[in-house]
Amino acid sequence: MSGPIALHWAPQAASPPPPPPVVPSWSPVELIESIGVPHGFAEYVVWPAVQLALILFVVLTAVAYLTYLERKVAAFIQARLGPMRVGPVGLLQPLADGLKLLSKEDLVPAGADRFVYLAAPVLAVTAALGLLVLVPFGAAWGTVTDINIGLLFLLAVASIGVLGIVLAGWASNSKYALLGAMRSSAQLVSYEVALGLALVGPLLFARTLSMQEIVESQRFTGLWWVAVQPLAFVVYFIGSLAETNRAPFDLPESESELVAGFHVEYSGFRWSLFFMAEYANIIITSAIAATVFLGGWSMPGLETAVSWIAGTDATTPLYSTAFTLLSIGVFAGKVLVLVYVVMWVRWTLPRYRYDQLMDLGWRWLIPVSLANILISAFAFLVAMRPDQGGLLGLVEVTKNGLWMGWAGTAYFLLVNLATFAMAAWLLAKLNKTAWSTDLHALRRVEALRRAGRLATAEEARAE
Amino acid sequence: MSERRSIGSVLSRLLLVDLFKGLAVTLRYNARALVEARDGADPTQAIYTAQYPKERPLVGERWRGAPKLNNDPRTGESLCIACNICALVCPVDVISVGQANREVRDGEKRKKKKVLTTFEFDTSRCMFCGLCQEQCPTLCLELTQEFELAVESRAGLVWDREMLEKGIHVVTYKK
Amino acid sequence: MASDTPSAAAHVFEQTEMLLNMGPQHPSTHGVLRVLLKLDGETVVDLDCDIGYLHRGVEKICEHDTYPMITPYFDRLDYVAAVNGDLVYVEAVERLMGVELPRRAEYLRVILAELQRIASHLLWLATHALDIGAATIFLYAFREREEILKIFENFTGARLTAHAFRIGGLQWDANPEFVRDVLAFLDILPGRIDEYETILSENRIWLARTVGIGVLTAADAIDTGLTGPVLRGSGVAYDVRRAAPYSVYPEFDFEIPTGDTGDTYDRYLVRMQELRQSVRIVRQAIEGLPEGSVMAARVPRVIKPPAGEVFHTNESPKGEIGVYLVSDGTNTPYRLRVRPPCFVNLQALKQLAVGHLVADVVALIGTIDIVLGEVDR
Amino acid sequence: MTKDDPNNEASSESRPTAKKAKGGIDVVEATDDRLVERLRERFGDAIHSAVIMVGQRVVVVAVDSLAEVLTYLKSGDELKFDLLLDVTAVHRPAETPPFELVYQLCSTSTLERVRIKSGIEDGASAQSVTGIWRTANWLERECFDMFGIVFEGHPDLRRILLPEGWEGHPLRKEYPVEFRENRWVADTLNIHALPDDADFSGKVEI
Repeated sequence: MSGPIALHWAPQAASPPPPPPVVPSWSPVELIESIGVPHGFAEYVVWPAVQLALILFVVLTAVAYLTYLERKVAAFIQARLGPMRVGPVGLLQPLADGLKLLSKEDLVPAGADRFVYLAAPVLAVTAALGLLVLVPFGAAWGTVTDINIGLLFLLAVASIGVLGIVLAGWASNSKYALLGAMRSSAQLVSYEVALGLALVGPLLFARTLSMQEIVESQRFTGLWWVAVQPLAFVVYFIGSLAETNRAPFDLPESESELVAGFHVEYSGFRWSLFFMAEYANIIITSAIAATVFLGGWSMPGLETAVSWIAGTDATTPLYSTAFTLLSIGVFAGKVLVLVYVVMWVRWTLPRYRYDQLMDLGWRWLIPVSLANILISAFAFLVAMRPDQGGLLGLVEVTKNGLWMGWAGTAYFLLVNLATFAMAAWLLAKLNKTAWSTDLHALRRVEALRRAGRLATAEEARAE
Repeated sequence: MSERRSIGSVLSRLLLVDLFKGLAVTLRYNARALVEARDGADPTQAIYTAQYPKERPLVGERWRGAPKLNNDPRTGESLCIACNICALVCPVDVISVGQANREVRDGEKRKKKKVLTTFEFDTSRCMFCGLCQEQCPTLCLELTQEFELAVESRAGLVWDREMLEKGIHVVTYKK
Repeated sequence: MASDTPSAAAHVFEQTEMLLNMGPQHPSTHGVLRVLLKLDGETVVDLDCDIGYLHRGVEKICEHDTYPMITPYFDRLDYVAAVNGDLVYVEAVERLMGVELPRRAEYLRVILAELQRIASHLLWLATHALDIGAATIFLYAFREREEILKIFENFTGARLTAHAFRIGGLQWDANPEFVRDVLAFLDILPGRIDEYETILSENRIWLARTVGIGVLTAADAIDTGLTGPVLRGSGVAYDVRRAAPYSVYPEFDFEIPTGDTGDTYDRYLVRMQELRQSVRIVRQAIEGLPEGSVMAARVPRVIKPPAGEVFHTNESPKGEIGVYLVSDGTNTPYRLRVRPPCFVNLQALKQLAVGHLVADVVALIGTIDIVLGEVDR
Repeated sequence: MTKDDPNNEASSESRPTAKKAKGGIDVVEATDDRLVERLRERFGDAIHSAVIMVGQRVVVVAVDSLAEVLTYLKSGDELKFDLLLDVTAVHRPAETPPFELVYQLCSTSTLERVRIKSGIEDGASAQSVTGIWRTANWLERECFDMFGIVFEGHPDLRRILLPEGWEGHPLRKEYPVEFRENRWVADTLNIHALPDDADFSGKVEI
């Protein structure tokens, strides 16, 4: 291919990109300053503290109510009613559970490494809650902080959580807990790779690591990255199930084999810390998915809705407040949908075995996400404007984000199909034995293999 | 290993069709649970729960539950003739019948008759097989439809004659 | 790692195997079974079953109880299939006494026994699926089982330990709503079995967990004395209902499903098919249910079978349950031996599990379908 | 009626018409039974008796040749009793020999069944059949546990239902039905008998 042909194929290149979307400028920092707090102090100490307190309160309540939601979802799926006794339709159940857990005895098994045993749940829950700082809950002042390596930081801190699990399993001095910890360390390490690689795809389009800017980039392009990176989304979702130890990957705590896995010896409040960490992790992985793939707090029609409430002047406190609160609502809605899917999957599917889980991670998810990066990057390069280093000129990189017209959108949707086909081909090549769709053939092979092994064992016994 | 794969089977495997089929079943239950009526223990409804103890289940007529010694409804005297068959037939020996020969007046005549003095029934070991009730010649010993037999102490599980004739008090809840 | 001066650390690293004690209190051993696993990593190298935690000495007790008093004990052998336990005992005594049953009694017995088989298989499916992690199937199957228990409750007066049969027939005729209830249940069940199969049969995770796990060849299975669905999963069409027919089973039309590779998935398929076959039998029995008495005409009040012995077997949901009854002509048996299918089938666990992972042990205990009440007696 | 269906127990042509004794059960000599003839031919006097009782074939064999007979039944020409259903014993302290071993065999191909019995002295040991049928392993262990009959050649003969170190064998007639091994329970499980004035009310005093 050569330049002139590409230029000929560039109908969008001539049209100028639209102006960046409106973001309200007022922030409650001004309110704090108006009562006499110095500017720097208000912006970097008082207001973040208020935000953190609010977020902790809201998220911890949400975690408590997620347990309620989980029990209700499970019940409705299983033809039951779920909690019904404490409060109307059981709404006070989380409170009752919390009180019960607080009043239970805090057991330390004999032979446990006392300090590590006591510290492990704290570590797990701290790692989970520490991530909340970076989650872009909403527009404008709905976010605590926004650093330029936000996503990287999130992934880095999230992997500390596994330490809590490993230490808990080791320090319990119990074989079941040890097996659970072993499984979980292997599982989390392998799935983090797939998880990180899956996030690279959308980053090609977002062109930034800052969480807030990822949202803005989707707003600017008018497209959620799930549309151009569906494969990465699927890989991310599966990986996040494994990262949060949720079924069908809940091996570290598989109750039917390892009873409760790494936290089998814990009781009372320390046990509930693990529980809290698990649910906080679900919220955070869902939040990352919502931010990176589903447009974060942005939503078509959000600005229109705000203008109905607060007019069109973006500088007023009312506009800013309405915008922020609505965007938080949108974000919460998206996270809730993802959390529901997580629960729905948990209560439907059986559990993978340890080796099969590793298989899935290393032989399916990681190759797919690598292929996805490769193909996406190539397609992206081809589609860029010639003066920016590409060929077709279907997308233009502006300082506010990526601009592509209908042709660019259509092009990337087509690329998805190509990616899918190529990934399928790759997987077929990689997983010849595990690939089989012919169940009967597979079973015959297994039976023969087993029979061969048994025959040799018989001979050994005879001798 | 050469095996035939059709495009359809490959696609259905890649698109996780098998998993989505199962997920569809559970999603349907979840959706139905939100809209359908919940009468309790109706197998055709999405929610099967009966809210015991607020909804008291109706046990079958033949239910073998708490034991009871019936009195003659006309005279108010015990129907038990102290024949001891129930105690003999019990596989786990939970029944002990106390009896005495007493003189009773039947009109003008006086005669000796075996009467019941004490009756002990150990519900802690009873396995509710119903053999005692089957063998009772006077329909005196009966296993009723009462099924809430929990008490606060072990001693309370051994029922004496008075308890057996009176029956136990059951707390009923409202929905 | 062996060296001339072994240090403590070297000793630690030489140990590559770990002993893991599974049970007697463990969610997936289906009762008080204790399995001692020797693991290399997570692979099972050796395995030993420790049973007897629920041993009650039923055989000894039976030697001191009169014949009617023994029936409730048979409820409590395989307590999730109490009716099948009752059936084999009363049939053994009747066979020794030469009692002929009225046809209505035989039909009602078959209906109850097959409903119990459905209930037992549903419970198996529920717990087996739960072991492999599919928690929802557990409650679905329990919901259907509950309907059967309600039918039992109305018919016999108890849900689980039904004490359904008496020597010479049944205590009660069917309650008036019995036929209606059973038919209503039969209408629901096939659709529900389809639902279970939609969730499980093609599910890739289910397949990954069951296909090729615990393969038993037909010869191996017979050699280990397995009976019931475990044997049929290996491809041997041996079903006591056909092999040594009892009651009125020859009058019904049903098939014996068999597997071909003898893995956990085959045993799953066999049991799912058996559910459907049992539905067929119950439907035929309900449609052909004769009128008449439910108690044989000449059953003595005191049951004293003539001196002699009999070995009578039935197809219980778990396998071939047998009663070896030695009578000396008195009102208590001289010796009563139960041939427990679970006890014999459990023996195969070591054969099945060695070489697999810990997670598979759980699936394999589930696939054998044991009830510790019967294993330990 | 299918109760005594000849197809499953003994083939119908080999079953002579039974004389029904008053109050008893039909026990007839298995005179023209194909299987019994074959066994008699091969083992001669080792086959003590062979009867058909309630339609079931019962063959009593000398204990010395028990293992040979069973091996023959499992793998001998045409017979193929490949399924060992049960191994158990009966204790008759008044008789000699006091114990009777009982093997229930079945053939999955011909569906024929036979019961092999053999008297055995107290303290004598029988040949283990674990080499013939693997299923005999646990069944013989249970027999040992309950009766104290020792099976020679068993790979792992120890108690199976009762704990190691239990005294006595419960299914022997001299073992009482109501018997509490309090000493064993106290020593091993650390559960001690309650005093006579123990409080069973379940109330906790503070």
